[in-house]
Amino acid sequence: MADALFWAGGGLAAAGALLALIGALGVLRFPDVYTRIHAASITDTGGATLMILGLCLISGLSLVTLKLVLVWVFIMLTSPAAANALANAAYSAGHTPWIGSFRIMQDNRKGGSR
Amino acid sequence: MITFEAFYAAPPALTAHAPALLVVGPLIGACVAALSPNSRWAWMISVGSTIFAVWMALCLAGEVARQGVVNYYMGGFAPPLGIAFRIDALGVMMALLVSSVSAAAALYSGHALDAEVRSSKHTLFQAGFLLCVAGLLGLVSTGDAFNAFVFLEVSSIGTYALIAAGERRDRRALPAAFNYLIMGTIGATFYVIGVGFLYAATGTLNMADIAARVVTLGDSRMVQAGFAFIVVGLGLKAAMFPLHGWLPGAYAHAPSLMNIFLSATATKAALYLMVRFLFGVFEPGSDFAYHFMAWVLGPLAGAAAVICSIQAAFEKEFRRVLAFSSVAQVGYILLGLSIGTTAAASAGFLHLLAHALMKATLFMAVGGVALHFRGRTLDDFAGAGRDAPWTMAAFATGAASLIGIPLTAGFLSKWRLIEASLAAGQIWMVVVIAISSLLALAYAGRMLEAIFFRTAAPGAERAKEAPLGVLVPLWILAGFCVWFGIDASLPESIAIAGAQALMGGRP
Amino acid sequence: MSAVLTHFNYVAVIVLMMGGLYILLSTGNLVRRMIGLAIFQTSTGLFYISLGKVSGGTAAITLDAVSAEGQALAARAGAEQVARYGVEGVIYSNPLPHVLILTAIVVGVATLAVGLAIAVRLREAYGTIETDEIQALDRVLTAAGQVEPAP
Amino acid sequence: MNTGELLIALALALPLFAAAATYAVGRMPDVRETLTLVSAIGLTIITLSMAVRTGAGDAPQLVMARPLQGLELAFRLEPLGALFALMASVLWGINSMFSIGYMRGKREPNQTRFYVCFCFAIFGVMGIAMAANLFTLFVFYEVLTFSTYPLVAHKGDEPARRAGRIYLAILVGASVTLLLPGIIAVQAIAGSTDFVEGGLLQGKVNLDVGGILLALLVFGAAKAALMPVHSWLPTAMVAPAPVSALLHAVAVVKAGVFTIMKISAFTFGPNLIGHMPVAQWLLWLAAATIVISSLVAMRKDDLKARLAWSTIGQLAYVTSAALLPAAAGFAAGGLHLLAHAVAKITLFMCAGAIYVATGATRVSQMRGLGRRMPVVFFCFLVGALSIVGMPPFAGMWSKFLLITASFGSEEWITATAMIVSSMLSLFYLAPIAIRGLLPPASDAAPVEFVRPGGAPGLTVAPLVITAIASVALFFFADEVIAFLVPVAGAAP
Amino acid sequence: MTGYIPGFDANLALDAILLVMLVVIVAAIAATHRMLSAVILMGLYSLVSAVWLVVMDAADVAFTEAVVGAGVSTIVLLGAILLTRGAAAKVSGRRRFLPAVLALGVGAILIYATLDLPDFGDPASPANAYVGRAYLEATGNDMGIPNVVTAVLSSYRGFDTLGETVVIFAAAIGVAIMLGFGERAMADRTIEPLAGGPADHHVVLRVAAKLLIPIIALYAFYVQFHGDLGPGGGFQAGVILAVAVILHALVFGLKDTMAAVKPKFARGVAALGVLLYAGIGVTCIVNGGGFLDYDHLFPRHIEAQIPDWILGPADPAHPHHWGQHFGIMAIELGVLFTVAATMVTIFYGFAGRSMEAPQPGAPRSGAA
Repeated sequence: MADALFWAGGGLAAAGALLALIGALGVLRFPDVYTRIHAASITDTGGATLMILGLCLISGLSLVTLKLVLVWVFIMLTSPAAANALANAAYSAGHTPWIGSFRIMQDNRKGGSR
Repeated sequence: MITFEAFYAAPPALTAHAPALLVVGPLIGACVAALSPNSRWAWMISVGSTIFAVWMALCLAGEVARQGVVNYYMGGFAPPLGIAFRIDALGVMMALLVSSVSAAAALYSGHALDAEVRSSKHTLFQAGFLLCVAGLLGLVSTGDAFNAFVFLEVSSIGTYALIAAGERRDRRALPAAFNYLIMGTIGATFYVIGVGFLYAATGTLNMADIAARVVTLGDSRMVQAGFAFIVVGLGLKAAMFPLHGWLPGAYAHAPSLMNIFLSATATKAALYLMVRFLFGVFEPGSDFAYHFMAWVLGPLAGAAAVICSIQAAFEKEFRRVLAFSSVAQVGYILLGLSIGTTAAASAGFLHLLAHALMKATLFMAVGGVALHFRGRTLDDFAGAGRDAPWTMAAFATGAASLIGIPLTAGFLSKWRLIEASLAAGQIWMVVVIAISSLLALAYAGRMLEAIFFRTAAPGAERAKEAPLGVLVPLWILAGFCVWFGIDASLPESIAIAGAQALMGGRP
Repeated sequence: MSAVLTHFNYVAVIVLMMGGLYILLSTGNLVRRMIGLAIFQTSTGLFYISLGKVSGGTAAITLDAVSAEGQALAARAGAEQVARYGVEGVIYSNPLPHVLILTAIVVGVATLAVGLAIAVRLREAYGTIETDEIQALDRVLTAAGQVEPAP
Repeated sequence: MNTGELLIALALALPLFAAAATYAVGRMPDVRETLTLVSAIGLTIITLSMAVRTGAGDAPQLVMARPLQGLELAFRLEPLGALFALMASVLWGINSMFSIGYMRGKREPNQTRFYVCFCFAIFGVMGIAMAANLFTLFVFYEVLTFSTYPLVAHKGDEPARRAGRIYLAILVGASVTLLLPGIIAVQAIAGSTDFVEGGLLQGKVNLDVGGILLALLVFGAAKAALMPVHSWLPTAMVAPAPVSALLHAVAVVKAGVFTIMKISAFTFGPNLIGHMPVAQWLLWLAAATIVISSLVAMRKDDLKARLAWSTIGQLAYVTSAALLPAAAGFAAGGLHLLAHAVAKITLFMCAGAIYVATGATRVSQMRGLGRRMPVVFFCFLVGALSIVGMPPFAGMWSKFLLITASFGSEEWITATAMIVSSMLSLFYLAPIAIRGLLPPASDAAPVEFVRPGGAPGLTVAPLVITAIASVALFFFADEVIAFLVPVAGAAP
Repeated sequence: MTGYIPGFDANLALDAILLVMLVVIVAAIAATHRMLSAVILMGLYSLVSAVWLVVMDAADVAFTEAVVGAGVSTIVLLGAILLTRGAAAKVSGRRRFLPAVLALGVGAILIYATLDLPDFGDPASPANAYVGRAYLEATGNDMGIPNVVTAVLSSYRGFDTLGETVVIFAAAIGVAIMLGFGERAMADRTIEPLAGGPADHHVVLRVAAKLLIPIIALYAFYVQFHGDLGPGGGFQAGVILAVAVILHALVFGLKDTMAAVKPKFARGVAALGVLLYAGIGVTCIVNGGGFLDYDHLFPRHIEAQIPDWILGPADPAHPHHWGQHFGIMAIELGVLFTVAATMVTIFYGFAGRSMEAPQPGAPRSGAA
């Protein structure tokens, strides 16, 4: 039983880590600031959720699990808010989103990759 | 042996805790000063707590005279578990020096701050000053290598900002302070690395314990590296030649309160710690330490005494001249210590005391005039002797001591240094001291010539006599310069006791 | 070979220290210098921590040797090691370097704050934070015999 | 505190008190100058009674302070010192009188500083004269150096400040690099620096070490202006005439040769000196100094410069006397110290009086001037002849005794040098006075008085007194020699 | 080698990977030309080293490094590059050689000396076997708290920690002397302070912040009072508490924050914290012990009357544990006060500084 939980938890955590890795790839490869924020934030929350879930499985029902849940709540609060703030700031600074742009893509690339 | 029975009037309970109270007094003073409502209160607290520190230092002197070495265990834990203060005659010497100079500087600061620092920051400034004092006092009393680092930083962090506060008069204080911060922090970090190696080799941080264990290690690279890093690190802090680049700017552009305090105490406290390591932790009898002293420390000290004096002779600004001269004078002290005999060490310490006294006098005189006078260069001070005779006469007294004119403290300490070098057969040191004295004559002479023998350019800003609140501490210091030039038995007995404590009965 | 393995940590930490020192010395930009200084200080702390690591040990928070965690640790370290180096059945890492480095980190952040504050004032007084430009400005003014208080 | 101690303390305290009081009343010139004169008279009384006590064989002592372990700031009177102190205090009074006339005549600025520094210089001289050990002597030697620096740089313009710098650089340079290490070495070897009858180092050093020490100490006492450490003296000529008089006659150079005499008699002792090759070399150097300086003096047109070079030569006489292994020579040295002081101060005061009256400084300007200032030029002649060594003036006896002593100890070179230099000095000093008294050259207009009424009376009176003293000393030379015998007697 | 064999250890592999990452980050900082990148990398460096510290069993240090290095240091650095922008970013090509030689030289000496060091992880090395071990053995008896690091920090080497607190206080004073404490921002309405005013399109942020700030503050107190049992203590808690205030300022504007937590109040609290710490020490003296000797924190007759419900019944074998417990708690509180107040003061100093217009013609990048 404990072994199974351990492996299941490990698998979830590994999946979370993979997600985070993909997110990092997205941050590097996506065309403009908004898409990059998107990649970062969605994998951040998703990956973290998976990892915490995995860790909960490993640690069983204890005080540690409660703490993990609290950490999760915290991440769910901060990470989206931070992504929102970033996007807000980028918008205020005058970056035009790539998708909604009427200009040619080159311009946006320049704007986005500053 | 010194006896301070005459001053010694504290209840025994207080005396027993004097080592802790010596440091904690100014510390609490700093907090209260930061909380105090206005400048005047802060000043009174500053004066009060520095005088309290002097009292505690005197109590300690009495204790040391009675017991030889005072050990005080912080938190009641004996080393190596706990942090212990270990104060011997040398520590008392430094504690007396730091506390009394700080008291003089604090007295002086009542007027000086008004002219130099925005009034909204006076309370903070006094608090910072008291923190520096507490840091240095802790540094000279602690027996724990890491605790020494903490106190080194307590004093340094305050010092950086207080030096930078000189910006109000001269913006060059800012780059100078920044440079000092970088160099000082590198020095402190080197020290930490050195202590780390010693810790790795011995497993303890108590200096006496390290000393006991280093002996058993023999020729260990860890110990050698620890030694090297500690010496370089503290050398940076003590502005040991050629690591002195930060000092002239930092001292020259700081507010005058810090000028006085730093030039008289700060580098010397770092020097003291280095000496504690050289003689107390690494046996000077060991080959490595011996070669280091004979072939590195001595020649560097000699070079400092000559080269920095030359630099001082070519400087145009008053405070910078004095700052370079400080490096050169530290060279004298190190010369004495590098000889490695008790007599030479006591000569070095005597010079240390004399130098502290005269530099405090000089900087206080310059600062006192500068309260209402923006002059900085030799040309600006032309004719100042006529405009501010009392202040400048005190300056001349200090300068005479710097040169080593008889009947001043500087002469007797140089006498002792030459005597010790001759006794050790180090003729080259005599030559170095003589040449450097001549150079001192050159740079101090230039200043005196400008002050007393030139007339102010027409239309130039004229110096004004310092206010009475400055003149009184100034003339007390100048008076000591002369008194210790006629009868130096008091400082000498302190210096000899310190040297004996350091060398532990070696010749 | 074994020396490389057993001293890898120290060497890596020394490389970090020297990286910090290099950043500090090679730039004239005051803020960058502070970054270099911070790395230099921090990595010194890492050196201490490396000294205090005990293999098979755990953080110095007292455990019950019979608890599950204690058992797991003991199993990993081996009975002989535990008997030899354990305290009441558990091997701990050395707490002393941790304490020292806690202090050092605090000192580091204090230095950083004061240094940056001075750098900010420098920018206001000189309009630049490049060492060369500051020196050049000072040289010109000093040659002219003038002195400027900071704004 | 017995009378002897009290006298010593008073001799030191009085100049200091005078300095303070002079500063305090600096705004009232009349009070200030009266004060100076009164102090000088008081000091003369004190030194006179000291001389009387010493003459009676008393040797009062006073330990002022013990600055460091093994060091004493101590004083002890002996005849040579008492003579020096007496001479200095008398000449201080005379010179002060002259100064008042000169300074007022020239309307010099910073007069208060001038008088205060003068007092300090006398304080230094008193200390040197009464020092009981080399340490004390050095202390006051430097006091003298630094207190005279403001006097040399008195004018405050660039040449004066430059002269002051050279003055300090050479005097302090020599004393710090040579004299001080020498003294400390003596302390290290002998355990003290006390002046001991017969020589402190007697039997404690070998001839090599002793030789090095002697060279250090003799060259270190650069005030004695033995070549090659003489160049400060001509440079210091930019100073006002009273200062030159002080430097040459009363205080500075005399302190230098006095130091050498003390070192020779009490630190090394005649026995040691007599056997040291270095002493021999130094004698030759002194002989060279005597001749060269006379030759240079002949070529100088500036009156004060000529006098300065003459002083260098005359001092070398005393240095020779100190190094001669003959007792008679030593006493003669003491006498020469005195005789030269009196004569030289006369000459300098004459130069000053001429300068105040006419502004003339060069010898070539002075032809015929004596007709208008007969008293001054006559006194100049007296001084000049005393220096040359003509009877009936004081210089005659000292030179005679010195030359005899040189022959007696078979120092042919020294003797020859002294004779040659005496003749040379006749050529460079006497003509000044004689040409001054001759009618002016027909082609050149004589120098006019820049000051109506010529030299002030207060500048003329002192030089008359010293001229008379030069004559008087001729008749009392024996007493002086007898007074010095206890010191000289220590010499073989 | 003393019977210790370095076998394969997951921790060891992690250790190596993290160290290599650190080296890469430092190299990147050295190579980057942009200040902002350097600062962000610096934060990353702290974060990675915090992870490494956990691997090294230094939980307390890791915690501190995370909150200080990645948190406060980064904020201060960001403030600094903002305030110095327009003046940055000129990377001078000169002086590469000498610093490199110097760094390599020092490094070579260090490595030379390092070869004599005991093996990494050796439990029998002097460092680990002597005093370090003594603390582990003695803490239970002397103090009776599980976290040995806290015990050493607050009691055995409590004097060091006093010094540390004073250093922080000194930094507060230093920054306040240099930059003031935001009085310009408070006084001058025309200057827009660094932290910005409330902006209407930041609704999400404000809502999130409103939720977060109490949680953060609560968490700070958890860290504070849990320090005896687990990682944490006054220092970490202080920084976290300060972060709550800083967050408030960032989201709701500096002026509102300054109205709530007055600069003068912050300064006073910083001083009070040190006073509390030193006062505890002096109290111990007054009650007959040494400085900071918590065994004598209470006079004996009072100690006997402390009710059981506070800390449980007294252990008759170690009656002094109470003094130690209370002492540690009190000085940690002092640390909390000083650290939190100092961090807020430093933030006010930087944030309240009016931004100067970049000089015309000055190179403008780095902070862009």
